[in-house]
Amino acid sequence: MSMRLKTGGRLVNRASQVEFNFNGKRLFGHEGDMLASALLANDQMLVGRSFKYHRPRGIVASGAEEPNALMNMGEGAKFEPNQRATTTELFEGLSVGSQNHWPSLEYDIGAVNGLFARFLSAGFYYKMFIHPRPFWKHIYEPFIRQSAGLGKAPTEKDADTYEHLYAFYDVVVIGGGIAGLQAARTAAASGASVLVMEQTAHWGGRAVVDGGEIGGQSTEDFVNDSLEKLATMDNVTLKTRMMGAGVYDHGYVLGYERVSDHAPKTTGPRHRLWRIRAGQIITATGAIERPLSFAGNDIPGVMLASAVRDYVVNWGVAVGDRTIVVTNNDDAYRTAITLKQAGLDVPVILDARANGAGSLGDTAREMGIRVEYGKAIAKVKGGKRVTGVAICAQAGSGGVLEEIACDAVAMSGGWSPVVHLYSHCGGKLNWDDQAVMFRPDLNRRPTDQNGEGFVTPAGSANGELALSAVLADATARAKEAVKALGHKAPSTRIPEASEAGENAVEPVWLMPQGAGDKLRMKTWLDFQNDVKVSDVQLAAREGYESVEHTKRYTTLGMATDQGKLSNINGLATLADALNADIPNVGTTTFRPPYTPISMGAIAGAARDEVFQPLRQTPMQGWHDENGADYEPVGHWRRAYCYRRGSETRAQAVEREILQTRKSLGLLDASTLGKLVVKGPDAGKFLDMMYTNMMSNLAVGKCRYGLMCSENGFLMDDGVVARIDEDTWLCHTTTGGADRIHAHMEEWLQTEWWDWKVYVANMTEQFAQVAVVGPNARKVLEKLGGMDVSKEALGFMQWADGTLGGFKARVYRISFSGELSYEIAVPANEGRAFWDALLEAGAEFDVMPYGTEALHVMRAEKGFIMIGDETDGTVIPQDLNMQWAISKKKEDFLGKRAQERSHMVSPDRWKLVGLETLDGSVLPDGSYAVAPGNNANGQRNTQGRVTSTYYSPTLGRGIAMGLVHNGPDRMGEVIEFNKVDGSLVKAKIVDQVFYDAEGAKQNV
Amino acid sequence: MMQKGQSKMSNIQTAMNGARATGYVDVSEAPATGMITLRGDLADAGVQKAVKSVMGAGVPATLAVTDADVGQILWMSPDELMIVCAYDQADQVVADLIAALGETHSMVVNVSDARAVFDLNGSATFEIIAKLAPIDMKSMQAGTVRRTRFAQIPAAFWMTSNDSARIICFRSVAEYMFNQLRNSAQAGFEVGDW
Amino acid sequence: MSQVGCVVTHWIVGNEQDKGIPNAQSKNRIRNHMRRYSAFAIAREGARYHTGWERAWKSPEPKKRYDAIIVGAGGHGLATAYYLGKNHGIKNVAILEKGWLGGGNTGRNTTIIRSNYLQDPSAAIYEKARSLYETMSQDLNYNVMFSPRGVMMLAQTEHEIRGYERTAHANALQGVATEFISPQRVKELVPIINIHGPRYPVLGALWQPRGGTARHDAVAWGYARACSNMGMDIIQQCEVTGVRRDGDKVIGVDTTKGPIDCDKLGVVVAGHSGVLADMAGFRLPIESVALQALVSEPIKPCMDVVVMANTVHGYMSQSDKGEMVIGGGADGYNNYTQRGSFHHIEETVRALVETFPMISRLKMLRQWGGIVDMTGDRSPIISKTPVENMFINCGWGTGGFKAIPGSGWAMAELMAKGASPLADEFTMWRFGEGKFIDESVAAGVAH
Amino acid sequence: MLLLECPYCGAKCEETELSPGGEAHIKRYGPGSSDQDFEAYLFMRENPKGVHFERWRHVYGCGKWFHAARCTQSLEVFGTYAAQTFEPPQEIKDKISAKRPGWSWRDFS
Repeated sequence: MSMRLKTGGRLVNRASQVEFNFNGKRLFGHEGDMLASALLANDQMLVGRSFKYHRPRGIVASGAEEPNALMNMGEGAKFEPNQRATTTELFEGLSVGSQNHWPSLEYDIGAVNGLFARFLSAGFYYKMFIHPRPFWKHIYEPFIRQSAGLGKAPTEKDADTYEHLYAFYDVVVIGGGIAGLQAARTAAASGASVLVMEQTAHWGGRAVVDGGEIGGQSTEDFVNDSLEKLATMDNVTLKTRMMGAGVYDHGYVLGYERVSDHAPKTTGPRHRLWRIRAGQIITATGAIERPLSFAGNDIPGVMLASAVRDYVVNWGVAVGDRTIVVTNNDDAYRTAITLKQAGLDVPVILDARANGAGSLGDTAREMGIRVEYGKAIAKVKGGKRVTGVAICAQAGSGGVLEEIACDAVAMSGGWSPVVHLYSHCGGKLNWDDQAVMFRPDLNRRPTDQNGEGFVTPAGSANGELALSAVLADATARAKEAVKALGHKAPSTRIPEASEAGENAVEPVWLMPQGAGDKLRMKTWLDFQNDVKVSDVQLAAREGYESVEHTKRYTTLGMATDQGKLSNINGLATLADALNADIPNVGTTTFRPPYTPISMGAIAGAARDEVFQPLRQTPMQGWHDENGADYEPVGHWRRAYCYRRGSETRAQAVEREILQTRKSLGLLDASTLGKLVVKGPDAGKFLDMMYTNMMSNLAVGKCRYGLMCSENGFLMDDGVVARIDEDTWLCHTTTGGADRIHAHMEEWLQTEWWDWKVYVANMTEQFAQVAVVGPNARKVLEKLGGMDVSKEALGFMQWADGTLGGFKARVYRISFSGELSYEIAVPANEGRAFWDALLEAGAEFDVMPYGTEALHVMRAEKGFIMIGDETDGTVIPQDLNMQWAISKKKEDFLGKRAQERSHMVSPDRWKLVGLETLDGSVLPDGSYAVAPGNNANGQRNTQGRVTSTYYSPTLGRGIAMGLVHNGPDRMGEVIEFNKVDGSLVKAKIVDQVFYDAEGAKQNV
Repeated sequence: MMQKGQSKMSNIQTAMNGARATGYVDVSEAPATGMITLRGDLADAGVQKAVKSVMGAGVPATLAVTDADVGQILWMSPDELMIVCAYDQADQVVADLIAALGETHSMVVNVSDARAVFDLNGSATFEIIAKLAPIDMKSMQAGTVRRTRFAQIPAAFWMTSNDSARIICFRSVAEYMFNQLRNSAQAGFEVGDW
Repeated sequence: MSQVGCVVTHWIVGNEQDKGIPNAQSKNRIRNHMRRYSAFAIAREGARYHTGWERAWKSPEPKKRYDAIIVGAGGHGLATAYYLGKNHGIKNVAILEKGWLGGGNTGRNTTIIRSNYLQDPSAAIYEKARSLYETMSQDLNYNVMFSPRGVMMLAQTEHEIRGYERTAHANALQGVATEFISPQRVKELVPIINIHGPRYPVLGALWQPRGGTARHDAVAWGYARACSNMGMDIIQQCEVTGVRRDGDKVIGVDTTKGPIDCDKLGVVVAGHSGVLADMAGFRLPIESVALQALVSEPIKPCMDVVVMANTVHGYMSQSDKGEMVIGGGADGYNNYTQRGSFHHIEETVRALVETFPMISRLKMLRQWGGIVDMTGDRSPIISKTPVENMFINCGWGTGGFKAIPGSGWAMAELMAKGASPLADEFTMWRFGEGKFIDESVAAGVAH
Repeated sequence: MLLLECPYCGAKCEETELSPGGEAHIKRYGPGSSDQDFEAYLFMRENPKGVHFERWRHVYGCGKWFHAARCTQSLEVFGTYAAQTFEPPQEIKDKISAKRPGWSWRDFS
């Protein structure tokens, strides 16, 4: 059984007691515990169920590579699935539950899958459930989905907050083990700014557990000494609980700081995502131990040898009383020695190598540990925990030589450098036959914006496993990095290290070497996704030979650990099955993040009120207070209408329209774009921008203009005013202000850069109000200050002056067909001006109106709306707006495009008005049907509705639409479709439904 | 460009009404501030002379802020300056600049109302900006102006001292800017040593 | 490589024996040779440790000449070959692949299948594709796990409502079953959604109940197996290095495995289309950019449909494994790295956290990129080319996976007959004529 | 996440401060041009796998358009330069030649 030892545990405070909860059980640990160590201390060997067969799963590792110990953690708005017990620090009140089982962890119905395991091989789903067809969607798939999925889905909105930080460093060192610290010391000595990040809460990495001496000090003292020195340097930043999540192009690194996961009650963000720009990145990310492939290697109690050691040394926890060590390298002997020193029993070390270990082997034997060379595990015995091991010769097919009872197995299949971050941006690897690992090829590192390598692995991450080699490599790599940045490499001395002499690792990809079908079907590669040696072999046999094919066919390495333990073993198994070399099989692509990072951290602070910028006009406060029913328009939010009491939207819109047409309406038009275009060439420039002529517009006058893209399509419209000899003011649509400003700058800067024109976006300098209706002039005269009479300010003219003491620019333009003034005042005075208008307009029952009333009134008047009558495929000619296309101009944007064959086709649909015969409102987006079907069996069409409204003014439905030869078919009745399949008859009419003579506006 | 005339101060309302928030850095909206955009070739002698004559200080170097007799001059682009001055001075400065520039191809407009201005005060001012803008704040010097992105909106800022900064953004997004700054500066959200 | 080599030798011998055998018999022989996938077969193989499964597709060396060569063994290329054989009896076909089959965008997308397109030509080809997906598992005897769970596109502005109502009306005439549904119905179908978002409340959705997802790799593998079983040669690790012409007519290709002759050449290489066109001496209106996607860690089923939120730019579905599959944005610059810029991931996740607040506490497991080929109107090209007997199928941009069977069907018909009603509007000459197929109906935001 | 130096203000810009603008050095064809020239002007693109010349705008900064010489395969940036020019500066072409001997892009090499 696993338990807390009487002594030991360098990270735990034995004087403390921390209560936590696992599957409803009250358990206790210490400060400094990880959830995993605390569970083991409470003899909780079984911690979850696997993905496919629901096999019992125990803790395998002690760090980020853990595939099994995933928990549902917390509750409600703080619930989180798939929390890794090995990277979760214990805190008071922590509450977790194990995953993927029903009804309970101990008795899981899903484990029935295991009985059929021999049928559920790789590719099973592709070959099964094909017939009958509806069964997949309704029966098979729901069942498969229900049994997959691991953790529970959160149900509530996240109660925590997150934020981002931009940081810039010359050198970013990822990993706070001795390689990272030594690299940081070296780099910092050059004067470069250095960030060192460590994903755990503790510095030192493996070395402090593994021992050895550096410069006469213990590794722990060396680490502390290094930290002290680094802490005194101004150019060094040290961060724990921060993981290098991803390396992206041009030196971009994501640092995932888990600020308060370990102390969830503190104020502040839960996670902070650092977006770092680094000159050079040193990945001192260490190495991960590989499991060995033998039958029963997934039974709880079988663990990585290094993890077994970590639990003893760091947390004073023993995984078992009797631990058998099985290995193909010397490092695992350290585990045996550690266990023995802790007073635990190690019945045997099974070393698959014929020649065994170096000096560590001698030490082990001197301590009385039995050591067997050339031996292997034939099979681990046990169900929910290990009960014993059957031993065989590695060279054979698994004939059992001996069975030994034990409650834990510590396995080591060698070490794989953590090359993920090095590889994210394309760093290449070489297979090292001697070291039996993929290691970075320093000649093919990822390259940056200068074409130079910018990610450098150091220490174990670079394939150097021995203490002295790690320190030498870290020093050398850091010197190279600072030199690449133009710093002088410091003369950092490489500290001398002493370590045990080790014999070489030997490749052992299957144990025993000649294991038959039966054993291979019980030999796991991917513990979480239940991929076995036999699955990879089957994939190869079926032609899924590419490593990507095998991965996807078997799901090897696709679990939440992304193959940290399984990938190399899987590759080797595939290579063996294909009779190919490992390097020829290659690796799958390493993708960010290194371990999963929260969506909350990625989104950062952007939620609720700061999800996106919300643009507000100076009058927004009034809208808020007066029942505005908003609609989003770009990042603005405009009042669709102002509802009073229990009014519906439609009733409010009707009231607003009728009162405006009868007396007086007000519209907050501040969102309309206002671009000032000035310079000696401004007229020439605007003649290119607009389809109309703008250079000949008289000072003091306004003209409606159309803008097309170079592709010929309408992109914006608005009223242009000539301010003075070389200045024009161009109004754009609400969405157009920034877009058209950018459009103008683009042409000025990149095509006509010798033209003397400046453009300024003055949109937000002014609050703009449309004062609309028969009493519009009266209310302005009441405010007083300038002459707004027909004679002084005719239709399509503008003037500067003051109104009610506000300095104002007044445009006599109309989008409603009524007498109308648009008045611009400085934005800071916008609210006061709006209030003044309301006060002066009270006697006329002034009616603020929203965008829908605006839309209906313009449609009654037959005016087009960009985005309704246009959709990016419509040209001015389609809208019968030839009058707005200058014939005199040789060129304007879109002119050449409009000469193309399809643009001049007589078959284009053209704008008309539409009236249903029964007065109803045509459906939005309806199409006019034509006889017959096309070659693809689709109903032929001859037009479509572009705008359709109920007109309160006319008391009936009105619409505009594009119809084939429409203007030539006035009076004809055509049919429009409804989604229910029925048709509505509508007559083609003139698009101007209201005051065609313009009597209302020209007063 | 608009007719000159004095506004009633009671009518003037900045975007955030002078909102303030106190966290580990203080955030406040500045009172109405004069801001003028000048477009013109900054390398042109005529432009340089006009600026000097009206402002009492020359065209700043690239990305620089200079103090002038009537306020500050901010480099915005090779053909754009922003002049920051008292709110009620802006129309006069615009008129003076237009007069001084004469026939030189240029544009001068009063944009005081189109912008919102925020001040940050506190030793961690740089950190608040680093949470929002992709700028190397550790090497940001007083006297340098940057136009950049604050979260999802454009803005310009400069360090007014080692412990304070001034930020200008569009008026319509003032509340978004204020909320972002306030959230970033909440007590408990300190990054710590970095 | 002895195990593989053995199979290859066996197949080549078999192929030579084909000579002179009438077509029908040969077909029978191949049919008989093919071991069908079924529950029975699984049971039989399970009993003998799965030692009897054959290769899903063969791995031959190229012949000297084929009636047709398809360049590109992605979904679209394999589907083209499959329908050349199945619909038009053209089975002397090679499919050349410079990497591994299905290794491009077929295996990198978010697997959404829908046909609720606005324009007639798009609706026709995507609906053809969707209907072929319905029966694909049975047609190919390979479970591609087509799951018609329904696809909804959220309307979050008034403008979007009008756009989707227009699409619904168009779909009604195109024979595509869609409807515009209420916010309440959205909430019923997607309990985890927040329809009352303060910024962009859900105002409704365009709902296509027979849209869904499929297992992307399986589509490529299923077609590959079926093509191989028809006697076609899928030649992987074979890069085309030149297009050989006799005057204006194509006569073959040069490859890293030597020259190969053909009567007809179909180029179906997505992001690399420009490179192939360049070899043949013409240009394409194509730009290649990186498009990104990501998945969360797997969780128990919580969302049974596909949701696309275009106003905030994000879409999400849940895979059968339980991962939330999320589509991200495309870079605006030319890129061949299969890596995109991180800010697109951030923008997408931000949008989805707002729409589905519960995903904030899920974790991103993996992000990746694919190179997509974008045309001037963002619609594909399925077309003859300036080179006689050379055909091109490309420009699927961000929407290729859903089109695979329809695209293959149309391309095969075009190659076999010289015209296809499904393909005719997608010619590469439409840009010069100004005859665009533009699905982005929103030119600008309304006043 | 690209990092490009704006040639106008000298700022090293994060990609999110910029907006990409497609291929550079495209000649405009207006009224009177042939169908083929006009089609090529609007739609035909080099789209190379390798050295490319492209447009960017420092949209969150000084607002200026500039050009970048960049490899689409390695994302190496050979240089940025002002947009008001018909071809890349010799200095940048030389730099590319040193790193990618034999390169060509449209008429440039």
